[in-house]
Amino acid sequence: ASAVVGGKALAAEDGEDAILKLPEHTTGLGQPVAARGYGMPSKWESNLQRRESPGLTRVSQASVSFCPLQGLFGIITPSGLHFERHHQGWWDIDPSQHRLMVHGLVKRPRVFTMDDLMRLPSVSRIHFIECGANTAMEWGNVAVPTVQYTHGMISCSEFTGVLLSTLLDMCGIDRKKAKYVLAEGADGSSMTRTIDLERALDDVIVAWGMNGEMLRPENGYPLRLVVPGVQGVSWVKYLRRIEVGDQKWATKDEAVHYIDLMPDGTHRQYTGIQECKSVITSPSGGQTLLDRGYYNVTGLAWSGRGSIKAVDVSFDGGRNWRPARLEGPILPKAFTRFNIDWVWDGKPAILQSRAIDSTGYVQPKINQLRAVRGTRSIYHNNAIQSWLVSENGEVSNVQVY
Amino acid sequence: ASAVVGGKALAAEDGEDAILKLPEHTTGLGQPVAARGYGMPSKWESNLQRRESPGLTRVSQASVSFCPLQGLFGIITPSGLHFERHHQGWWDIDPSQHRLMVHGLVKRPRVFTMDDLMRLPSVSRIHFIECGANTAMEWGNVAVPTVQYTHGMISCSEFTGVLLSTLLDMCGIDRKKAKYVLAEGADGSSMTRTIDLERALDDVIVAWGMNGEMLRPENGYPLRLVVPGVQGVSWVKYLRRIEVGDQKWATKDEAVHYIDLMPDGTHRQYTGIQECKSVITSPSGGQTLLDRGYYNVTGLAWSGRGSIKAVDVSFDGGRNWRPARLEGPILPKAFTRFNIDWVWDGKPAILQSRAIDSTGYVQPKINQLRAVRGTRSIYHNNAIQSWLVSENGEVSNVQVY
Amino acid sequence: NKPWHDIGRDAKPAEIKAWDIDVRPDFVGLPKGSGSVSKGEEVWVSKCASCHGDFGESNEVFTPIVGGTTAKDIETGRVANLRLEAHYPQRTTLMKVATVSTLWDYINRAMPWNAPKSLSTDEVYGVLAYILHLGNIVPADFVLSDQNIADVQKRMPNRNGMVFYEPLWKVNGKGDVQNTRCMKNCPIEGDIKSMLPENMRDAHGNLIEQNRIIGPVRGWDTTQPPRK
Amino acid sequence: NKPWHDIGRDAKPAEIKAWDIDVRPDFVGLPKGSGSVSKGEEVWVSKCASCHGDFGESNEVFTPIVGGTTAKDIETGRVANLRLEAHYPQRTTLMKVATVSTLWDYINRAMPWNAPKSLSTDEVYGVLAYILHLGNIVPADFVLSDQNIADVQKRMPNRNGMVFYEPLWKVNGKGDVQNTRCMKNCPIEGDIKSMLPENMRDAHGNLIEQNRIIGPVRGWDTTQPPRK
Ligand code: HEC
Ligand code: HEC
Ligand SMILES: [Ca+2]
Ligand SMILES: [Ca+2]
Ligand SMILES: [Ca+2]
Ligand SMILES: [Ca+2]
Ligand SMILES: [Ca+2]
Ligand SMILES: [Ca+2]
Ligand SMILES: [Co+2]
Ligand SMILES: [Co+2]
Repeated sequence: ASAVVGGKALAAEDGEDAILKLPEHTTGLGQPVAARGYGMPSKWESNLQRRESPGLTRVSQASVSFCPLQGLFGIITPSGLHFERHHQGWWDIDPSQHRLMVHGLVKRPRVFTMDDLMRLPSVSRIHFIECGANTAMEWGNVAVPTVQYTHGMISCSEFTGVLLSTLLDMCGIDRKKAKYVLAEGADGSSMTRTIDLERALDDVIVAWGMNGEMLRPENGYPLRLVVPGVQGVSWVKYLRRIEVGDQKWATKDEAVHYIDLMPDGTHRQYTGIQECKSVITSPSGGQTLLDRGYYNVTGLAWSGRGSIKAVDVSFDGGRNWRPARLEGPILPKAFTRFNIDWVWDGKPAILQSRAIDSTGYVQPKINQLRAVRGTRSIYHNNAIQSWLVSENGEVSNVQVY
Repeated sequence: ASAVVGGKALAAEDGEDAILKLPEHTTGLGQPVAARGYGMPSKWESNLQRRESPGLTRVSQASVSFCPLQGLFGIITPSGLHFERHHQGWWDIDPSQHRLMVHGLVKRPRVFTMDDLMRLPSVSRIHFIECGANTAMEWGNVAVPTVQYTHGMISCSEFTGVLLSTLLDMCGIDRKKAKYVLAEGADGSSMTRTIDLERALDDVIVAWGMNGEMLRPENGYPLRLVVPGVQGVSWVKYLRRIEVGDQKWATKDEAVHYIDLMPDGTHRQYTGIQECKSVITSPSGGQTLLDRGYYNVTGLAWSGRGSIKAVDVSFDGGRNWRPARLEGPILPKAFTRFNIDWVWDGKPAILQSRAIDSTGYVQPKINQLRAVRGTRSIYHNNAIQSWLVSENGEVSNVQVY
Repeated sequence: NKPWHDIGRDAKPAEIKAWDIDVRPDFVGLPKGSGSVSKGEEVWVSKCASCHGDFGESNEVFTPIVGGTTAKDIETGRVANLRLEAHYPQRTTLMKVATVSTLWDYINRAMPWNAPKSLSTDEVYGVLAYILHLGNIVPADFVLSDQNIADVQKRMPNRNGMVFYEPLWKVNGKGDVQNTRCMKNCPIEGDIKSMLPENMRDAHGNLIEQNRIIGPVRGWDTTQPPRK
Repeated sequence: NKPWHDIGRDAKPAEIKAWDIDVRPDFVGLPKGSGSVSKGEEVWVSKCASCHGDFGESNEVFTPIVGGTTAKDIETGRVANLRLEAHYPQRTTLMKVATVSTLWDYINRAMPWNAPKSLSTDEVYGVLAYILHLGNIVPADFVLSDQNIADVQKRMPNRNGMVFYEPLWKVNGKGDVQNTRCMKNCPIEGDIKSMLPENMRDAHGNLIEQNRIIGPVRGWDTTQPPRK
């Protein structure tokens, strides 16, 4: 049971060439500043890309690309690797021609340019966005090899924008009648989603900024809704319209998709909350450990209902658990990075993580979810993920409970 | 005194074409997911680039490119816009050949590969990095037009790596003799900086991760030192060596540069701390307000000695001050984003911000700094910045105290 | 009023009209108009069938729109094939959708996929009538209109198939499933219930090329069998 | 020992030797060797002068290395031209540097700029001797070596010019300048003391092209005079 050779520098008697022979970069002159006015990752990092899962969808403009969580650190997702979900393709919209209309049950229906919006009082907050269908492929059996495909429909960024409540206040909502808002995008699908007024007036952001710069085109440039804790489809991209109303809209993506099929054949409608969840990102499925010995096991935890209180990790398939170290900042409806020490003795091991949020909710096992929701729910699979480390060092996606 | 026409959408009688004529992106099919495995900003954002200040340096491989703070949001700096400072150019180093050596007053001098380092217990923390020479050009008179050039040698990112203390513990430092460490880079300049042991054992990180991915080549890929609160030159890039010693090294960049010339002709040596500072980033120098009326005035505050307790803003050149709203998270040795309401009445106004940190230190005025340190200090100018808003809406860099 | 109260401008009626295209389950927003099944068939054949198949059965670009519903379902308002016991292989649009307004709204805003919002109001009525006819919800000579759509709603096969589950809609709800925080000797079944089928090892490309070339791990080289 | 104690490997003596090139002010790390001013002049002319000028006076690629120091400075160890009253226009390397080790170390590690670490030990001694000679610190027939460099240190013009200022070195120090948090009617002088010279308006390019095309502001169009 020997693992991959690698990792350790094998020094010849006198020493390694990597040290004894000075490399070109130590004995030459490098490149100038601003060689790239907008920089890119190292060429050695090109393996980390967002990728489609073959066979998952049939057309790439109504599809998803997954975020390579297996190689990421901390809680901020690099914007270039943010997962994508489009229903009718993405656009790079001229922001000077983009408008936001707020109307419906309001005193003053209004139109805003980007210039208008960006003058308004703004907030900046770190939040995760998770597609309701994240981990969908695992409701039944193990279907995909790596954490990129099991959990990669999620990202976490710092968003900047004006609170939706600020805009609604400006327009004067009809407090007696108004119960819901509809958010609508300007792309071909003109994505529409119902949001209840309580949520709309709480922490929903009409955002233009993501990780310090403007939203990327794939993520809704120049304007998207940020609905903390709620599934990504509600974070309407290319946001053009907010209508205040008194009934839910049952739009295509809340009446035909993003509904949860229960064992009795009914569908649960309007199930938007992303409940508490976690996953170990390294080591994870499709990876091979280089050697026995110490590893810093690391992963992510999040909850749509609040902040992360604790993450426990098991190395024996859920029999025994130890609390992990949580890195700061620990913020509501945001990623929390966890780390825990582990010494691999070369024997098979099953790694799991289990998050607990500020409401006291404990992340469930897949069999607990299935006992209530069956196996055909598609959405909202927040089960504990298991990774099997085999004697050969290979880590595989398995289900153990 | 009329301001620039713009901002507000001027609607014809029936309405605007931007609304009435549906754009192509609302009536067509967009681009597929993963069209770009690693994404880039919108083409409409290309004005925001890191740039050199003409005439500041004579060769671009020993120069600086400034971060466009005038257009950024929140506290995370997009890695593509991170400021650059190189002394002998930048490289994109093969990480599998990169080594870190720790030696000197230690029991066990050790060599680490990237594989080794990335197995060790890691931390992820958000910190600012500011060049000691940031705002240098303003020690004397106003010299540059915009906040990109006055304050753009600063950025703030989430860094991931192993604490230097973990590595030093592994090597067994000689606690009796050891007083300082030397950090050395692997580029042509082999940048070397002395760090006192107390600092080295506190919160210094040997980092590979920046904003969720690996460091960018311009920022030291694959390994750099993160020395929270201390000037950027100590954050040695392409880190190859840590030597533990009992004396300061007086290297070129701590004996000929990064020394502060006092009025009496002496130089202060080893002045690494970046003291509490703030700046309004919008509206700021070189910008024009679109109109009278409300503005969300926004900016950044930071302190190398702790966290930001408060930021006050003045609109009358420092006579009267109001506390700004601070966005979270408020973290030690990290950016804090502030916002404050302002209604511009069309008359000249002088905008200033003043940060107070957790030690109670209050950001000084430029004349207070000059009274002690003169005008030739170059480094560590943390003075209050003044922006004059003229009747024509133009915002200019001025000195007022 | 807040100092920013007057930022932006009033929306004009024509502008609201241009964008306020949504149609709700109570048919608020539905424009007047009508379209026959046969008119709809023409639209379908020329503008929809290439993607969705002649009878809405195609799985080529998206899950089928039509299929899996019965006369019985139209009676009960519950699609029997959605029940677990039915083992029905697919979930078509007509099996799932409870509200006919949803289809009107969606076709009007988003279809044809490559030319959204190009249909006239009457074409939307017509093509929807055609889809409903493919599902035997309306007869071949039916003319769907704003006047009779509420009656059609009463025949939607899955109209009684939706449950509103508030705890997953409200942030401060309490979910229906959770775990306990057992730390030591927790009850588990323990065996591996499911793992990646051997023949799927390579189904997502070579994983060594999807992992960093440095760090504590490497990706699997899926061009090779598992290491010994 | 921590569980990660054995990650990494021991460094070999030859490896430490290869990388441990730093030279401290107390000359720890200085290799044995020597070089004459005339040998150094050869190196300088062939490998340094193109960038730094024949006499280290060039401002072309970097601030001058030589100039601004006097025989008096060599005596006192304080460069008089650094005093405010001197109004000396430049700060050359020799005016600032207090420790001769700094130059040895830096030339050895980083120069020539486009071929760092290409000089032999004796070439470093020699070229440093030449620079010191250009500053009249050593005579024309001087041979600099590990044996006499400590004596040369005693002639460095600015050897007494450095002050260690601990409050800006320690994170928990207290700076020498701070403000008070006055909120109302604070004492100010109030007038504009300095502003961007009119002819500098365009010195950083067109600012409208350095600001976003949307938002609350635009950049100045510096191809035009200020707006009225
Ligand atoms: C070029 C391909 C194409 C054409 C032409 C097309 N569609 Fe579609 N249609 C799609 C795709 C792809 C989707 C799924 C979109 C998504 O993921 O949101 C879809 C979704 C739908 C849906 C919703 C199905 C569901 O279950 O979500 C309906 C209804 C529909 N189309 C009707 C039509 C009609 C009516 C026409 C013609 C007027 C039409 N389509 C033309 C590709 C097409
Ligand atoms: C191709 C241009 C070039 C050549 C050739 C070159 N230098 Fe330099 N030198 C520079 C630059 C640029 C710097 C500033 C580097 C920095 O910013 O850290 C510099 C810095 C120096 C400094 C430090 C000056 C200070 O005040 O920081 C010394 C001393 C020096 N060079 C000596 C030499 C010697 C000796 C040689 C030849 C053996 C040499 N240089 C060859 C470009 C050159
Ligand atoms: Ca595809
Ligand atoms: Ca080994
Ligand atoms: Ca240049
Ligand atoms: Ca106006
Ligand atoms: Ca409506
Ligand atoms: Ca040494
Ligand atoms: Co989705
Ligand atoms: Co610097």
